[in-house]
Amino acid sequence: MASAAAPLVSLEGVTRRFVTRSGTDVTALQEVSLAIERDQFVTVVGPSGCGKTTLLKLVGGIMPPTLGTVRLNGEVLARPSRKVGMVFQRPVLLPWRSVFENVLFPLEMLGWRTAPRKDEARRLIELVGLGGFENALPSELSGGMQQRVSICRALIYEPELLLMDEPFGALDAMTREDLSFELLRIWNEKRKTVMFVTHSITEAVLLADRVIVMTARPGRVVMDVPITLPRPRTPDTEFTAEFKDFAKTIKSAVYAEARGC
Amino acid sequence: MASAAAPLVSLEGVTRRFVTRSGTDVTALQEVSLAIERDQFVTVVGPSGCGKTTLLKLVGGIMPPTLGTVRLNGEVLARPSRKVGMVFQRPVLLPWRSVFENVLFPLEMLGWRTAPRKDEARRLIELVGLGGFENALPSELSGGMQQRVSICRALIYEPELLLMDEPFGALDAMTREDLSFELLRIWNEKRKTVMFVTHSITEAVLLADRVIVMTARPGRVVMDVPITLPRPRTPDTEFTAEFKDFAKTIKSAVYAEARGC
Amino acid sequence: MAAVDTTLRRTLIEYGQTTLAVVVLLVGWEVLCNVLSVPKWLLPAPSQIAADTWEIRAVLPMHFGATLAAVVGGFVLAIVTGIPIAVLVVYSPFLRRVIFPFLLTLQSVPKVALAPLLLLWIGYGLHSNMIVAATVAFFPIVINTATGLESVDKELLELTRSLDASTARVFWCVRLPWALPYIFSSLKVAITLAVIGAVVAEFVGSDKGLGYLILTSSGAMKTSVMFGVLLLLSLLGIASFYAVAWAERRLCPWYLPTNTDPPAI
Amino acid sequence: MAAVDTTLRRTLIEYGQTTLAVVVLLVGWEVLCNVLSVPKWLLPAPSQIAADTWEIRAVLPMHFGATLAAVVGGFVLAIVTGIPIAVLVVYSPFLRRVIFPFLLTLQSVPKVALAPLLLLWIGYGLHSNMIVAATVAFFPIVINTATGLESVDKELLELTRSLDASTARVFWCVRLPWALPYIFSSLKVAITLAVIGAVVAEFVGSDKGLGYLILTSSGAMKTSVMFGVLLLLSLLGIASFYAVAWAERRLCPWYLPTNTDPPAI
Amino acid sequence: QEAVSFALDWVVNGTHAGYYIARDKGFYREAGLDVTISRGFGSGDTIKRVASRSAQIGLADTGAIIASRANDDIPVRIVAMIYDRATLGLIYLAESGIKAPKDIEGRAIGRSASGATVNMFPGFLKANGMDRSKIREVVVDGATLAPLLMSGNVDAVLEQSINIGKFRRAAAQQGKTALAMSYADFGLETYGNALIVNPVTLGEKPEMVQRFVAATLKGTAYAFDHPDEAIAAIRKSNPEVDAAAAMDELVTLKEMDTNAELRSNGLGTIAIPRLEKTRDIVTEALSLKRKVSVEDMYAPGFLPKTPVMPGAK
Ligand SMILES: Nc1ncnc2c1ncn2[C@@H]1O[C@H](COP(=O)(O)OP(=O)(O)OP(=O)(O)O)[C@@H](O)[C@H]1O
Ligand SMILES: Nc1ncnc2c1ncn2[C@@H]1O[C@H](COP(=O)(O)OP(=O)(O)OP(=O)(O)O)[C@@H](O)[C@H]1O
Ligand SMILES: [Mg+2]
Ligand SMILES: [Mg+2]
Repeated sequence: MASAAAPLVSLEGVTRRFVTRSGTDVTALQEVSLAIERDQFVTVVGPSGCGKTTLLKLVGGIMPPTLGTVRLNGEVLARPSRKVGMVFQRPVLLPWRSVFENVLFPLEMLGWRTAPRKDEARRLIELVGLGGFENALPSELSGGMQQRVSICRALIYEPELLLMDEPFGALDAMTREDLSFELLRIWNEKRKTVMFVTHSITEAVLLADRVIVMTARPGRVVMDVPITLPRPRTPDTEFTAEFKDFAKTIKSAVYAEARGC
Repeated sequence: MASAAAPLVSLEGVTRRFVTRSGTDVTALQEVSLAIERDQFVTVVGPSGCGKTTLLKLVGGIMPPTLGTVRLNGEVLARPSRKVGMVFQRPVLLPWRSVFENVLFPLEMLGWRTAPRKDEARRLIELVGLGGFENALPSELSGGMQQRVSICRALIYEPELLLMDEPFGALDAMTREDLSFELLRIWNEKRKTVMFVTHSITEAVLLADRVIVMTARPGRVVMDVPITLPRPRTPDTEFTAEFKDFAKTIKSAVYAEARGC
Repeated sequence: MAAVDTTLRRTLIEYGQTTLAVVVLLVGWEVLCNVLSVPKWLLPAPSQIAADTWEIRAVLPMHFGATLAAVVGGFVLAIVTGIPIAVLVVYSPFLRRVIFPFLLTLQSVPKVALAPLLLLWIGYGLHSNMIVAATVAFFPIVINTATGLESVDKELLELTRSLDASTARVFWCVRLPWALPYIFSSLKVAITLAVIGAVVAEFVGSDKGLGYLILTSSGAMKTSVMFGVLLLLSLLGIASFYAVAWAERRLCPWYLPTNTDPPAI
Repeated sequence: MAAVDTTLRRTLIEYGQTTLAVVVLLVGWEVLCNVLSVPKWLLPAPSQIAADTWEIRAVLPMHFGATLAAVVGGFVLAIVTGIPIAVLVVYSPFLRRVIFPFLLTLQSVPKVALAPLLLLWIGYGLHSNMIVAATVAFFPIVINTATGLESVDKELLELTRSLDASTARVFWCVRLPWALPYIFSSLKVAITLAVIGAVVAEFVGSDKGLGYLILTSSGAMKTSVMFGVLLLLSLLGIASFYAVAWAERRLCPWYLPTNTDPPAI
Repeated sequence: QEAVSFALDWVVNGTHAGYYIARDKGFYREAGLDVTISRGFGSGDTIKRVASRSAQIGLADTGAIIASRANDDIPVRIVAMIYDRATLGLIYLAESGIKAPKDIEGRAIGRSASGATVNMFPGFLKANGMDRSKIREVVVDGATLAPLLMSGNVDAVLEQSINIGKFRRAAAQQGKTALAMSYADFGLETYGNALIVNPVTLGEKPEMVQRFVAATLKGTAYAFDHPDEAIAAIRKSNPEVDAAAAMDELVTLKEMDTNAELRSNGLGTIAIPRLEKTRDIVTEALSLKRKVSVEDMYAPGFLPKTPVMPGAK
């Protein structure tokens, strides 16, 4: 089934249900079919609790679908792939490791030597504005600082596919903007594929080749908008008329969906 | 010292330092002096890690200042006051309690009877869009849903002073907007004082009587802008020229501060 | 329906595996004893044990009941003393410094040596067996409960502090439930220690109970009966351990893994 | 400088309180014995104990050393068997079902009853005392380690899964450090149990060690010497407990409360 | 009926047949006594129970009594002797070739860490001119002595000869023969278990003690004559007692107590010179602090006026 022509990620009729302790069923995702091409930057927006995190975890292979199949490179995903990197919604850092050691953590998990990447780790920490905190423990950082550590952690091993779950959620507008463009630079330079969940419609449009809008529970894809804005994007892109059109379309879709539920 | 004329909250030359495990000192807040009048809606913005959370915890009385004094109603804060409610940056829910029980939790801690407030709890849960999830455990909720539970929890006992640390950080644009106006309504109706940390400059201006801009570490107040926009505010307020002026001023202050550090 | 079927099948398989393991061991033991013709007084074969133990079946229930009562009583006593001590130790650094050396003394002195003195002071009978069982069992409860009470999420405590909640309320609603995984972990250890404690007490000061039976049968060199009683004792241990595990599953499902095997530790 | 001074003063106060408590108890005991003229054979006074124990000072170091060796050896043995067993039990539901009944059997059978047989099979000497000490001490380690290994944050495990990390790496870098508060909690229990286990082994089959001394002195009706040895034993228990607590403080400061008293449990 | 609590030396066994038959046949009742028999936890513990009056009368080893009088001045007095000779000694297999004490040199023996048999061992060696350094000792729990001997790890064990029955049967299973060697036959002629009472009780209720001793001796004699009936009486209240083992123990006791001396003086009698000798042996073996005087350990005058003869036959 694997072929070079296959999309990098494809979901076919994927449904995911959860059984709660109280015994009721929650359908987080319902019959989602989706294909993501190599090198695409896809952003996902949708109301809180609509299944965005679930979607990312399914693609990351850390949670199996209840129905349907998830393919990576055309092959059914049986186990997580090392080519996929994930930024979780919560920082999930190891409390006993310093910032620096937390950033190097994935390398150890992959069984790679850490020495050659130490400079890169330091560079990333500097990049996200945590220079000087290399030796701090997670409990000594603010919420936004922890989140930045988890971003560095996903970037250190340069996965081909980056799954990012609201990575900039706890960051201030400026850091957020800086890191967004930094991410775009990395994506462009290293030719990666990115799936990016965000609640900011501006951010969604600004970064993406394609915005996926999801409905409230049970999560489905209601809109899939290719963003044809020219690249490279800059902070000024936001003020163009086309941008505003895209943003408006998506906003109305999100609002319609949410109000409808 | 207590007097009716005294501001509700006042900080006088407050400095807060942390000693890390590795032995270094981090100054989170440096010589912050600030007075907040009764019934004011104050928003706080500033770069990640600048001490916003620390500021709120100092006002909440759950952390003592290293230097300076914090006064509530003119009296030096020796212990937390029951008139203050806090929404933490993380949801901090009790994992063994259902959504409903988590919302009622503060009442139990205060030693109040829960029965008379049960309907109110249900109403609040409905209000934040969690109807149907009353019996779910926190681990069965998405990040944004957990955050909404923690908002209900702060509202249930109607504290006079609400300290909210990025309460809408993990919410989608629409839910966020809805809840913002809901909060304004409650504030207006019940005459409360609110200190609200956010990373969204739009949100900061839209909600506030006054926006406080903080510098990067060590946190200081660099700008204190009274927002003279007329009340009640609506979603359309955002599109007025005055609003844009305010937003611009604050944005430039935040950006200047951040870039400078 | 299918779900129920699967659950049932899974349960059967699980218990089947356990049973199979026990049966394999027993058969292997029997065969080994016969093949090597191990003398009966060194290691009797299971068949021998069963036959000889069967002969005293009339008195077994009485002895078993006595031990069971001491185990349950001692276990309960260990809980109602151990948890409050842990609370004192956690809330008062002063008490911690004062109490700990004594707790440690009580704990490191072997109960076999202490029990005769204890019995001389408090007398003989079920109550003293319970007390000895409790002394043996309570230390893990103190340590684990204290560790658990201290492991509470810092921000959760800050939340309660922001509400200016009383220490008692925070204890009951936050600290204690938070410590439950630690507490139950120690209760599983404590229940088996209570079994040991009860038997030790019966060794040194009782005229009934499984411990007394072990003593008399070993004294009369009835090794097979002694083994039979030891096996009965381990049955008691296993059953009470699983009873605690079951209680944990009922009382605090929230922290236990969901999708794994039900009869987890 | 001021900080150092304060720390020093605080430490002095803390140890002062502990010492004071012990002294108060000893003095109270002495006075009580004299005032009520409690017969020496029922409860000897501390002065009596000290005097009579002093007489055998020549042989004490040798016996103390023997017990210490058995305690340390047994403790180490309990760790190197207990933790791997916990790992097996956590990673393999099948092994859990098969191993647990046997573990529980081993645990619920009193070692005092089992030790004679064990010694008969494995021979007498330091090694067998260590093994008995380890059998007594290892169960809490198994239970707590298993609970700890299973309590790992679910999303942290998802993170490692997303990296397709090997089970071994996840174990060493995530699960084991995560379980450390549980493990150390059990080690504090285990070290005191190792003391008990070593003494029990010396009771049933040894010609040196503090356990042997207790038996001979009680056999020769020297109650005060027996008490002296029991006190020595509890000193050993206290010292080894605090050694473990100290190791915890050195090895994993991250989960221990910072601003509270240093000599926490 | 006067209530009397009586503490044995150890768990119930065949040597206790006399008390159970006395209770069962109503000898105690006839004497106006309602006797509660409770198991013991070793002689030392029984002595303390009697001393603290949690038991009124007890059964304990004479050596232990002397030691507790000398060391700690524990208040107890002997009123009647039950074991005319201490049963302390060795048990060995005939196949080992041991014939005399000297044969033990150069061999391994098993013993427990403490107890009367162990305490007296040095005295036994000395009396027979033996060298302890030539003997390899294996220290084990009392319960392990038999398996240790049978498994051939040692050639002899220090064990009371009263327990020979069990050893004999275990040895027979392997086609071997177990034999006993008593210290008493080789220079250490000491007394064994005795009935003890607290001197305060003696002062308050001398009558009761007298009646108890008389009824007890009567029961003992009856048990010697009717061993089956006596064992049945034990098993009535203590079904866990093994009949065969108990019979062995009772028979051994009977053999010990039916010697010429007791046949003429009656059961329970104490010869002062022998008591003194016992005291001397014990004092030396345990290196006691002082030599206890006879009146310090023995309260005469509580034996029945008409001696009870051991066995009618
Ligand atoms: N372990 C679970 N057990 C039960 N229900 C769950 C579980 N995990 C998620 N859910 C449910 O699945 C739905 C989708 O959750 P998900 O975390 O994917 O939402 P989300 O889109 O990421 O929301 P947010 O924007 O708030 O993070 C939610 O309604 C949630 O209640
Ligand atoms: N317990 C602690 N130990 C050491 N340093 C701390 C501790 N808590 C906070 N800090 C430091 O104090 C500074 C301010 O932290 P704070 O949480 O107040 O930031 P913040 O403004 O809320 O940031 P964010 O927007 O990321 O939440 C940070 O640099 C952080 O490293
Ligand atoms: Mg999510
Ligand atoms: Mg913050």
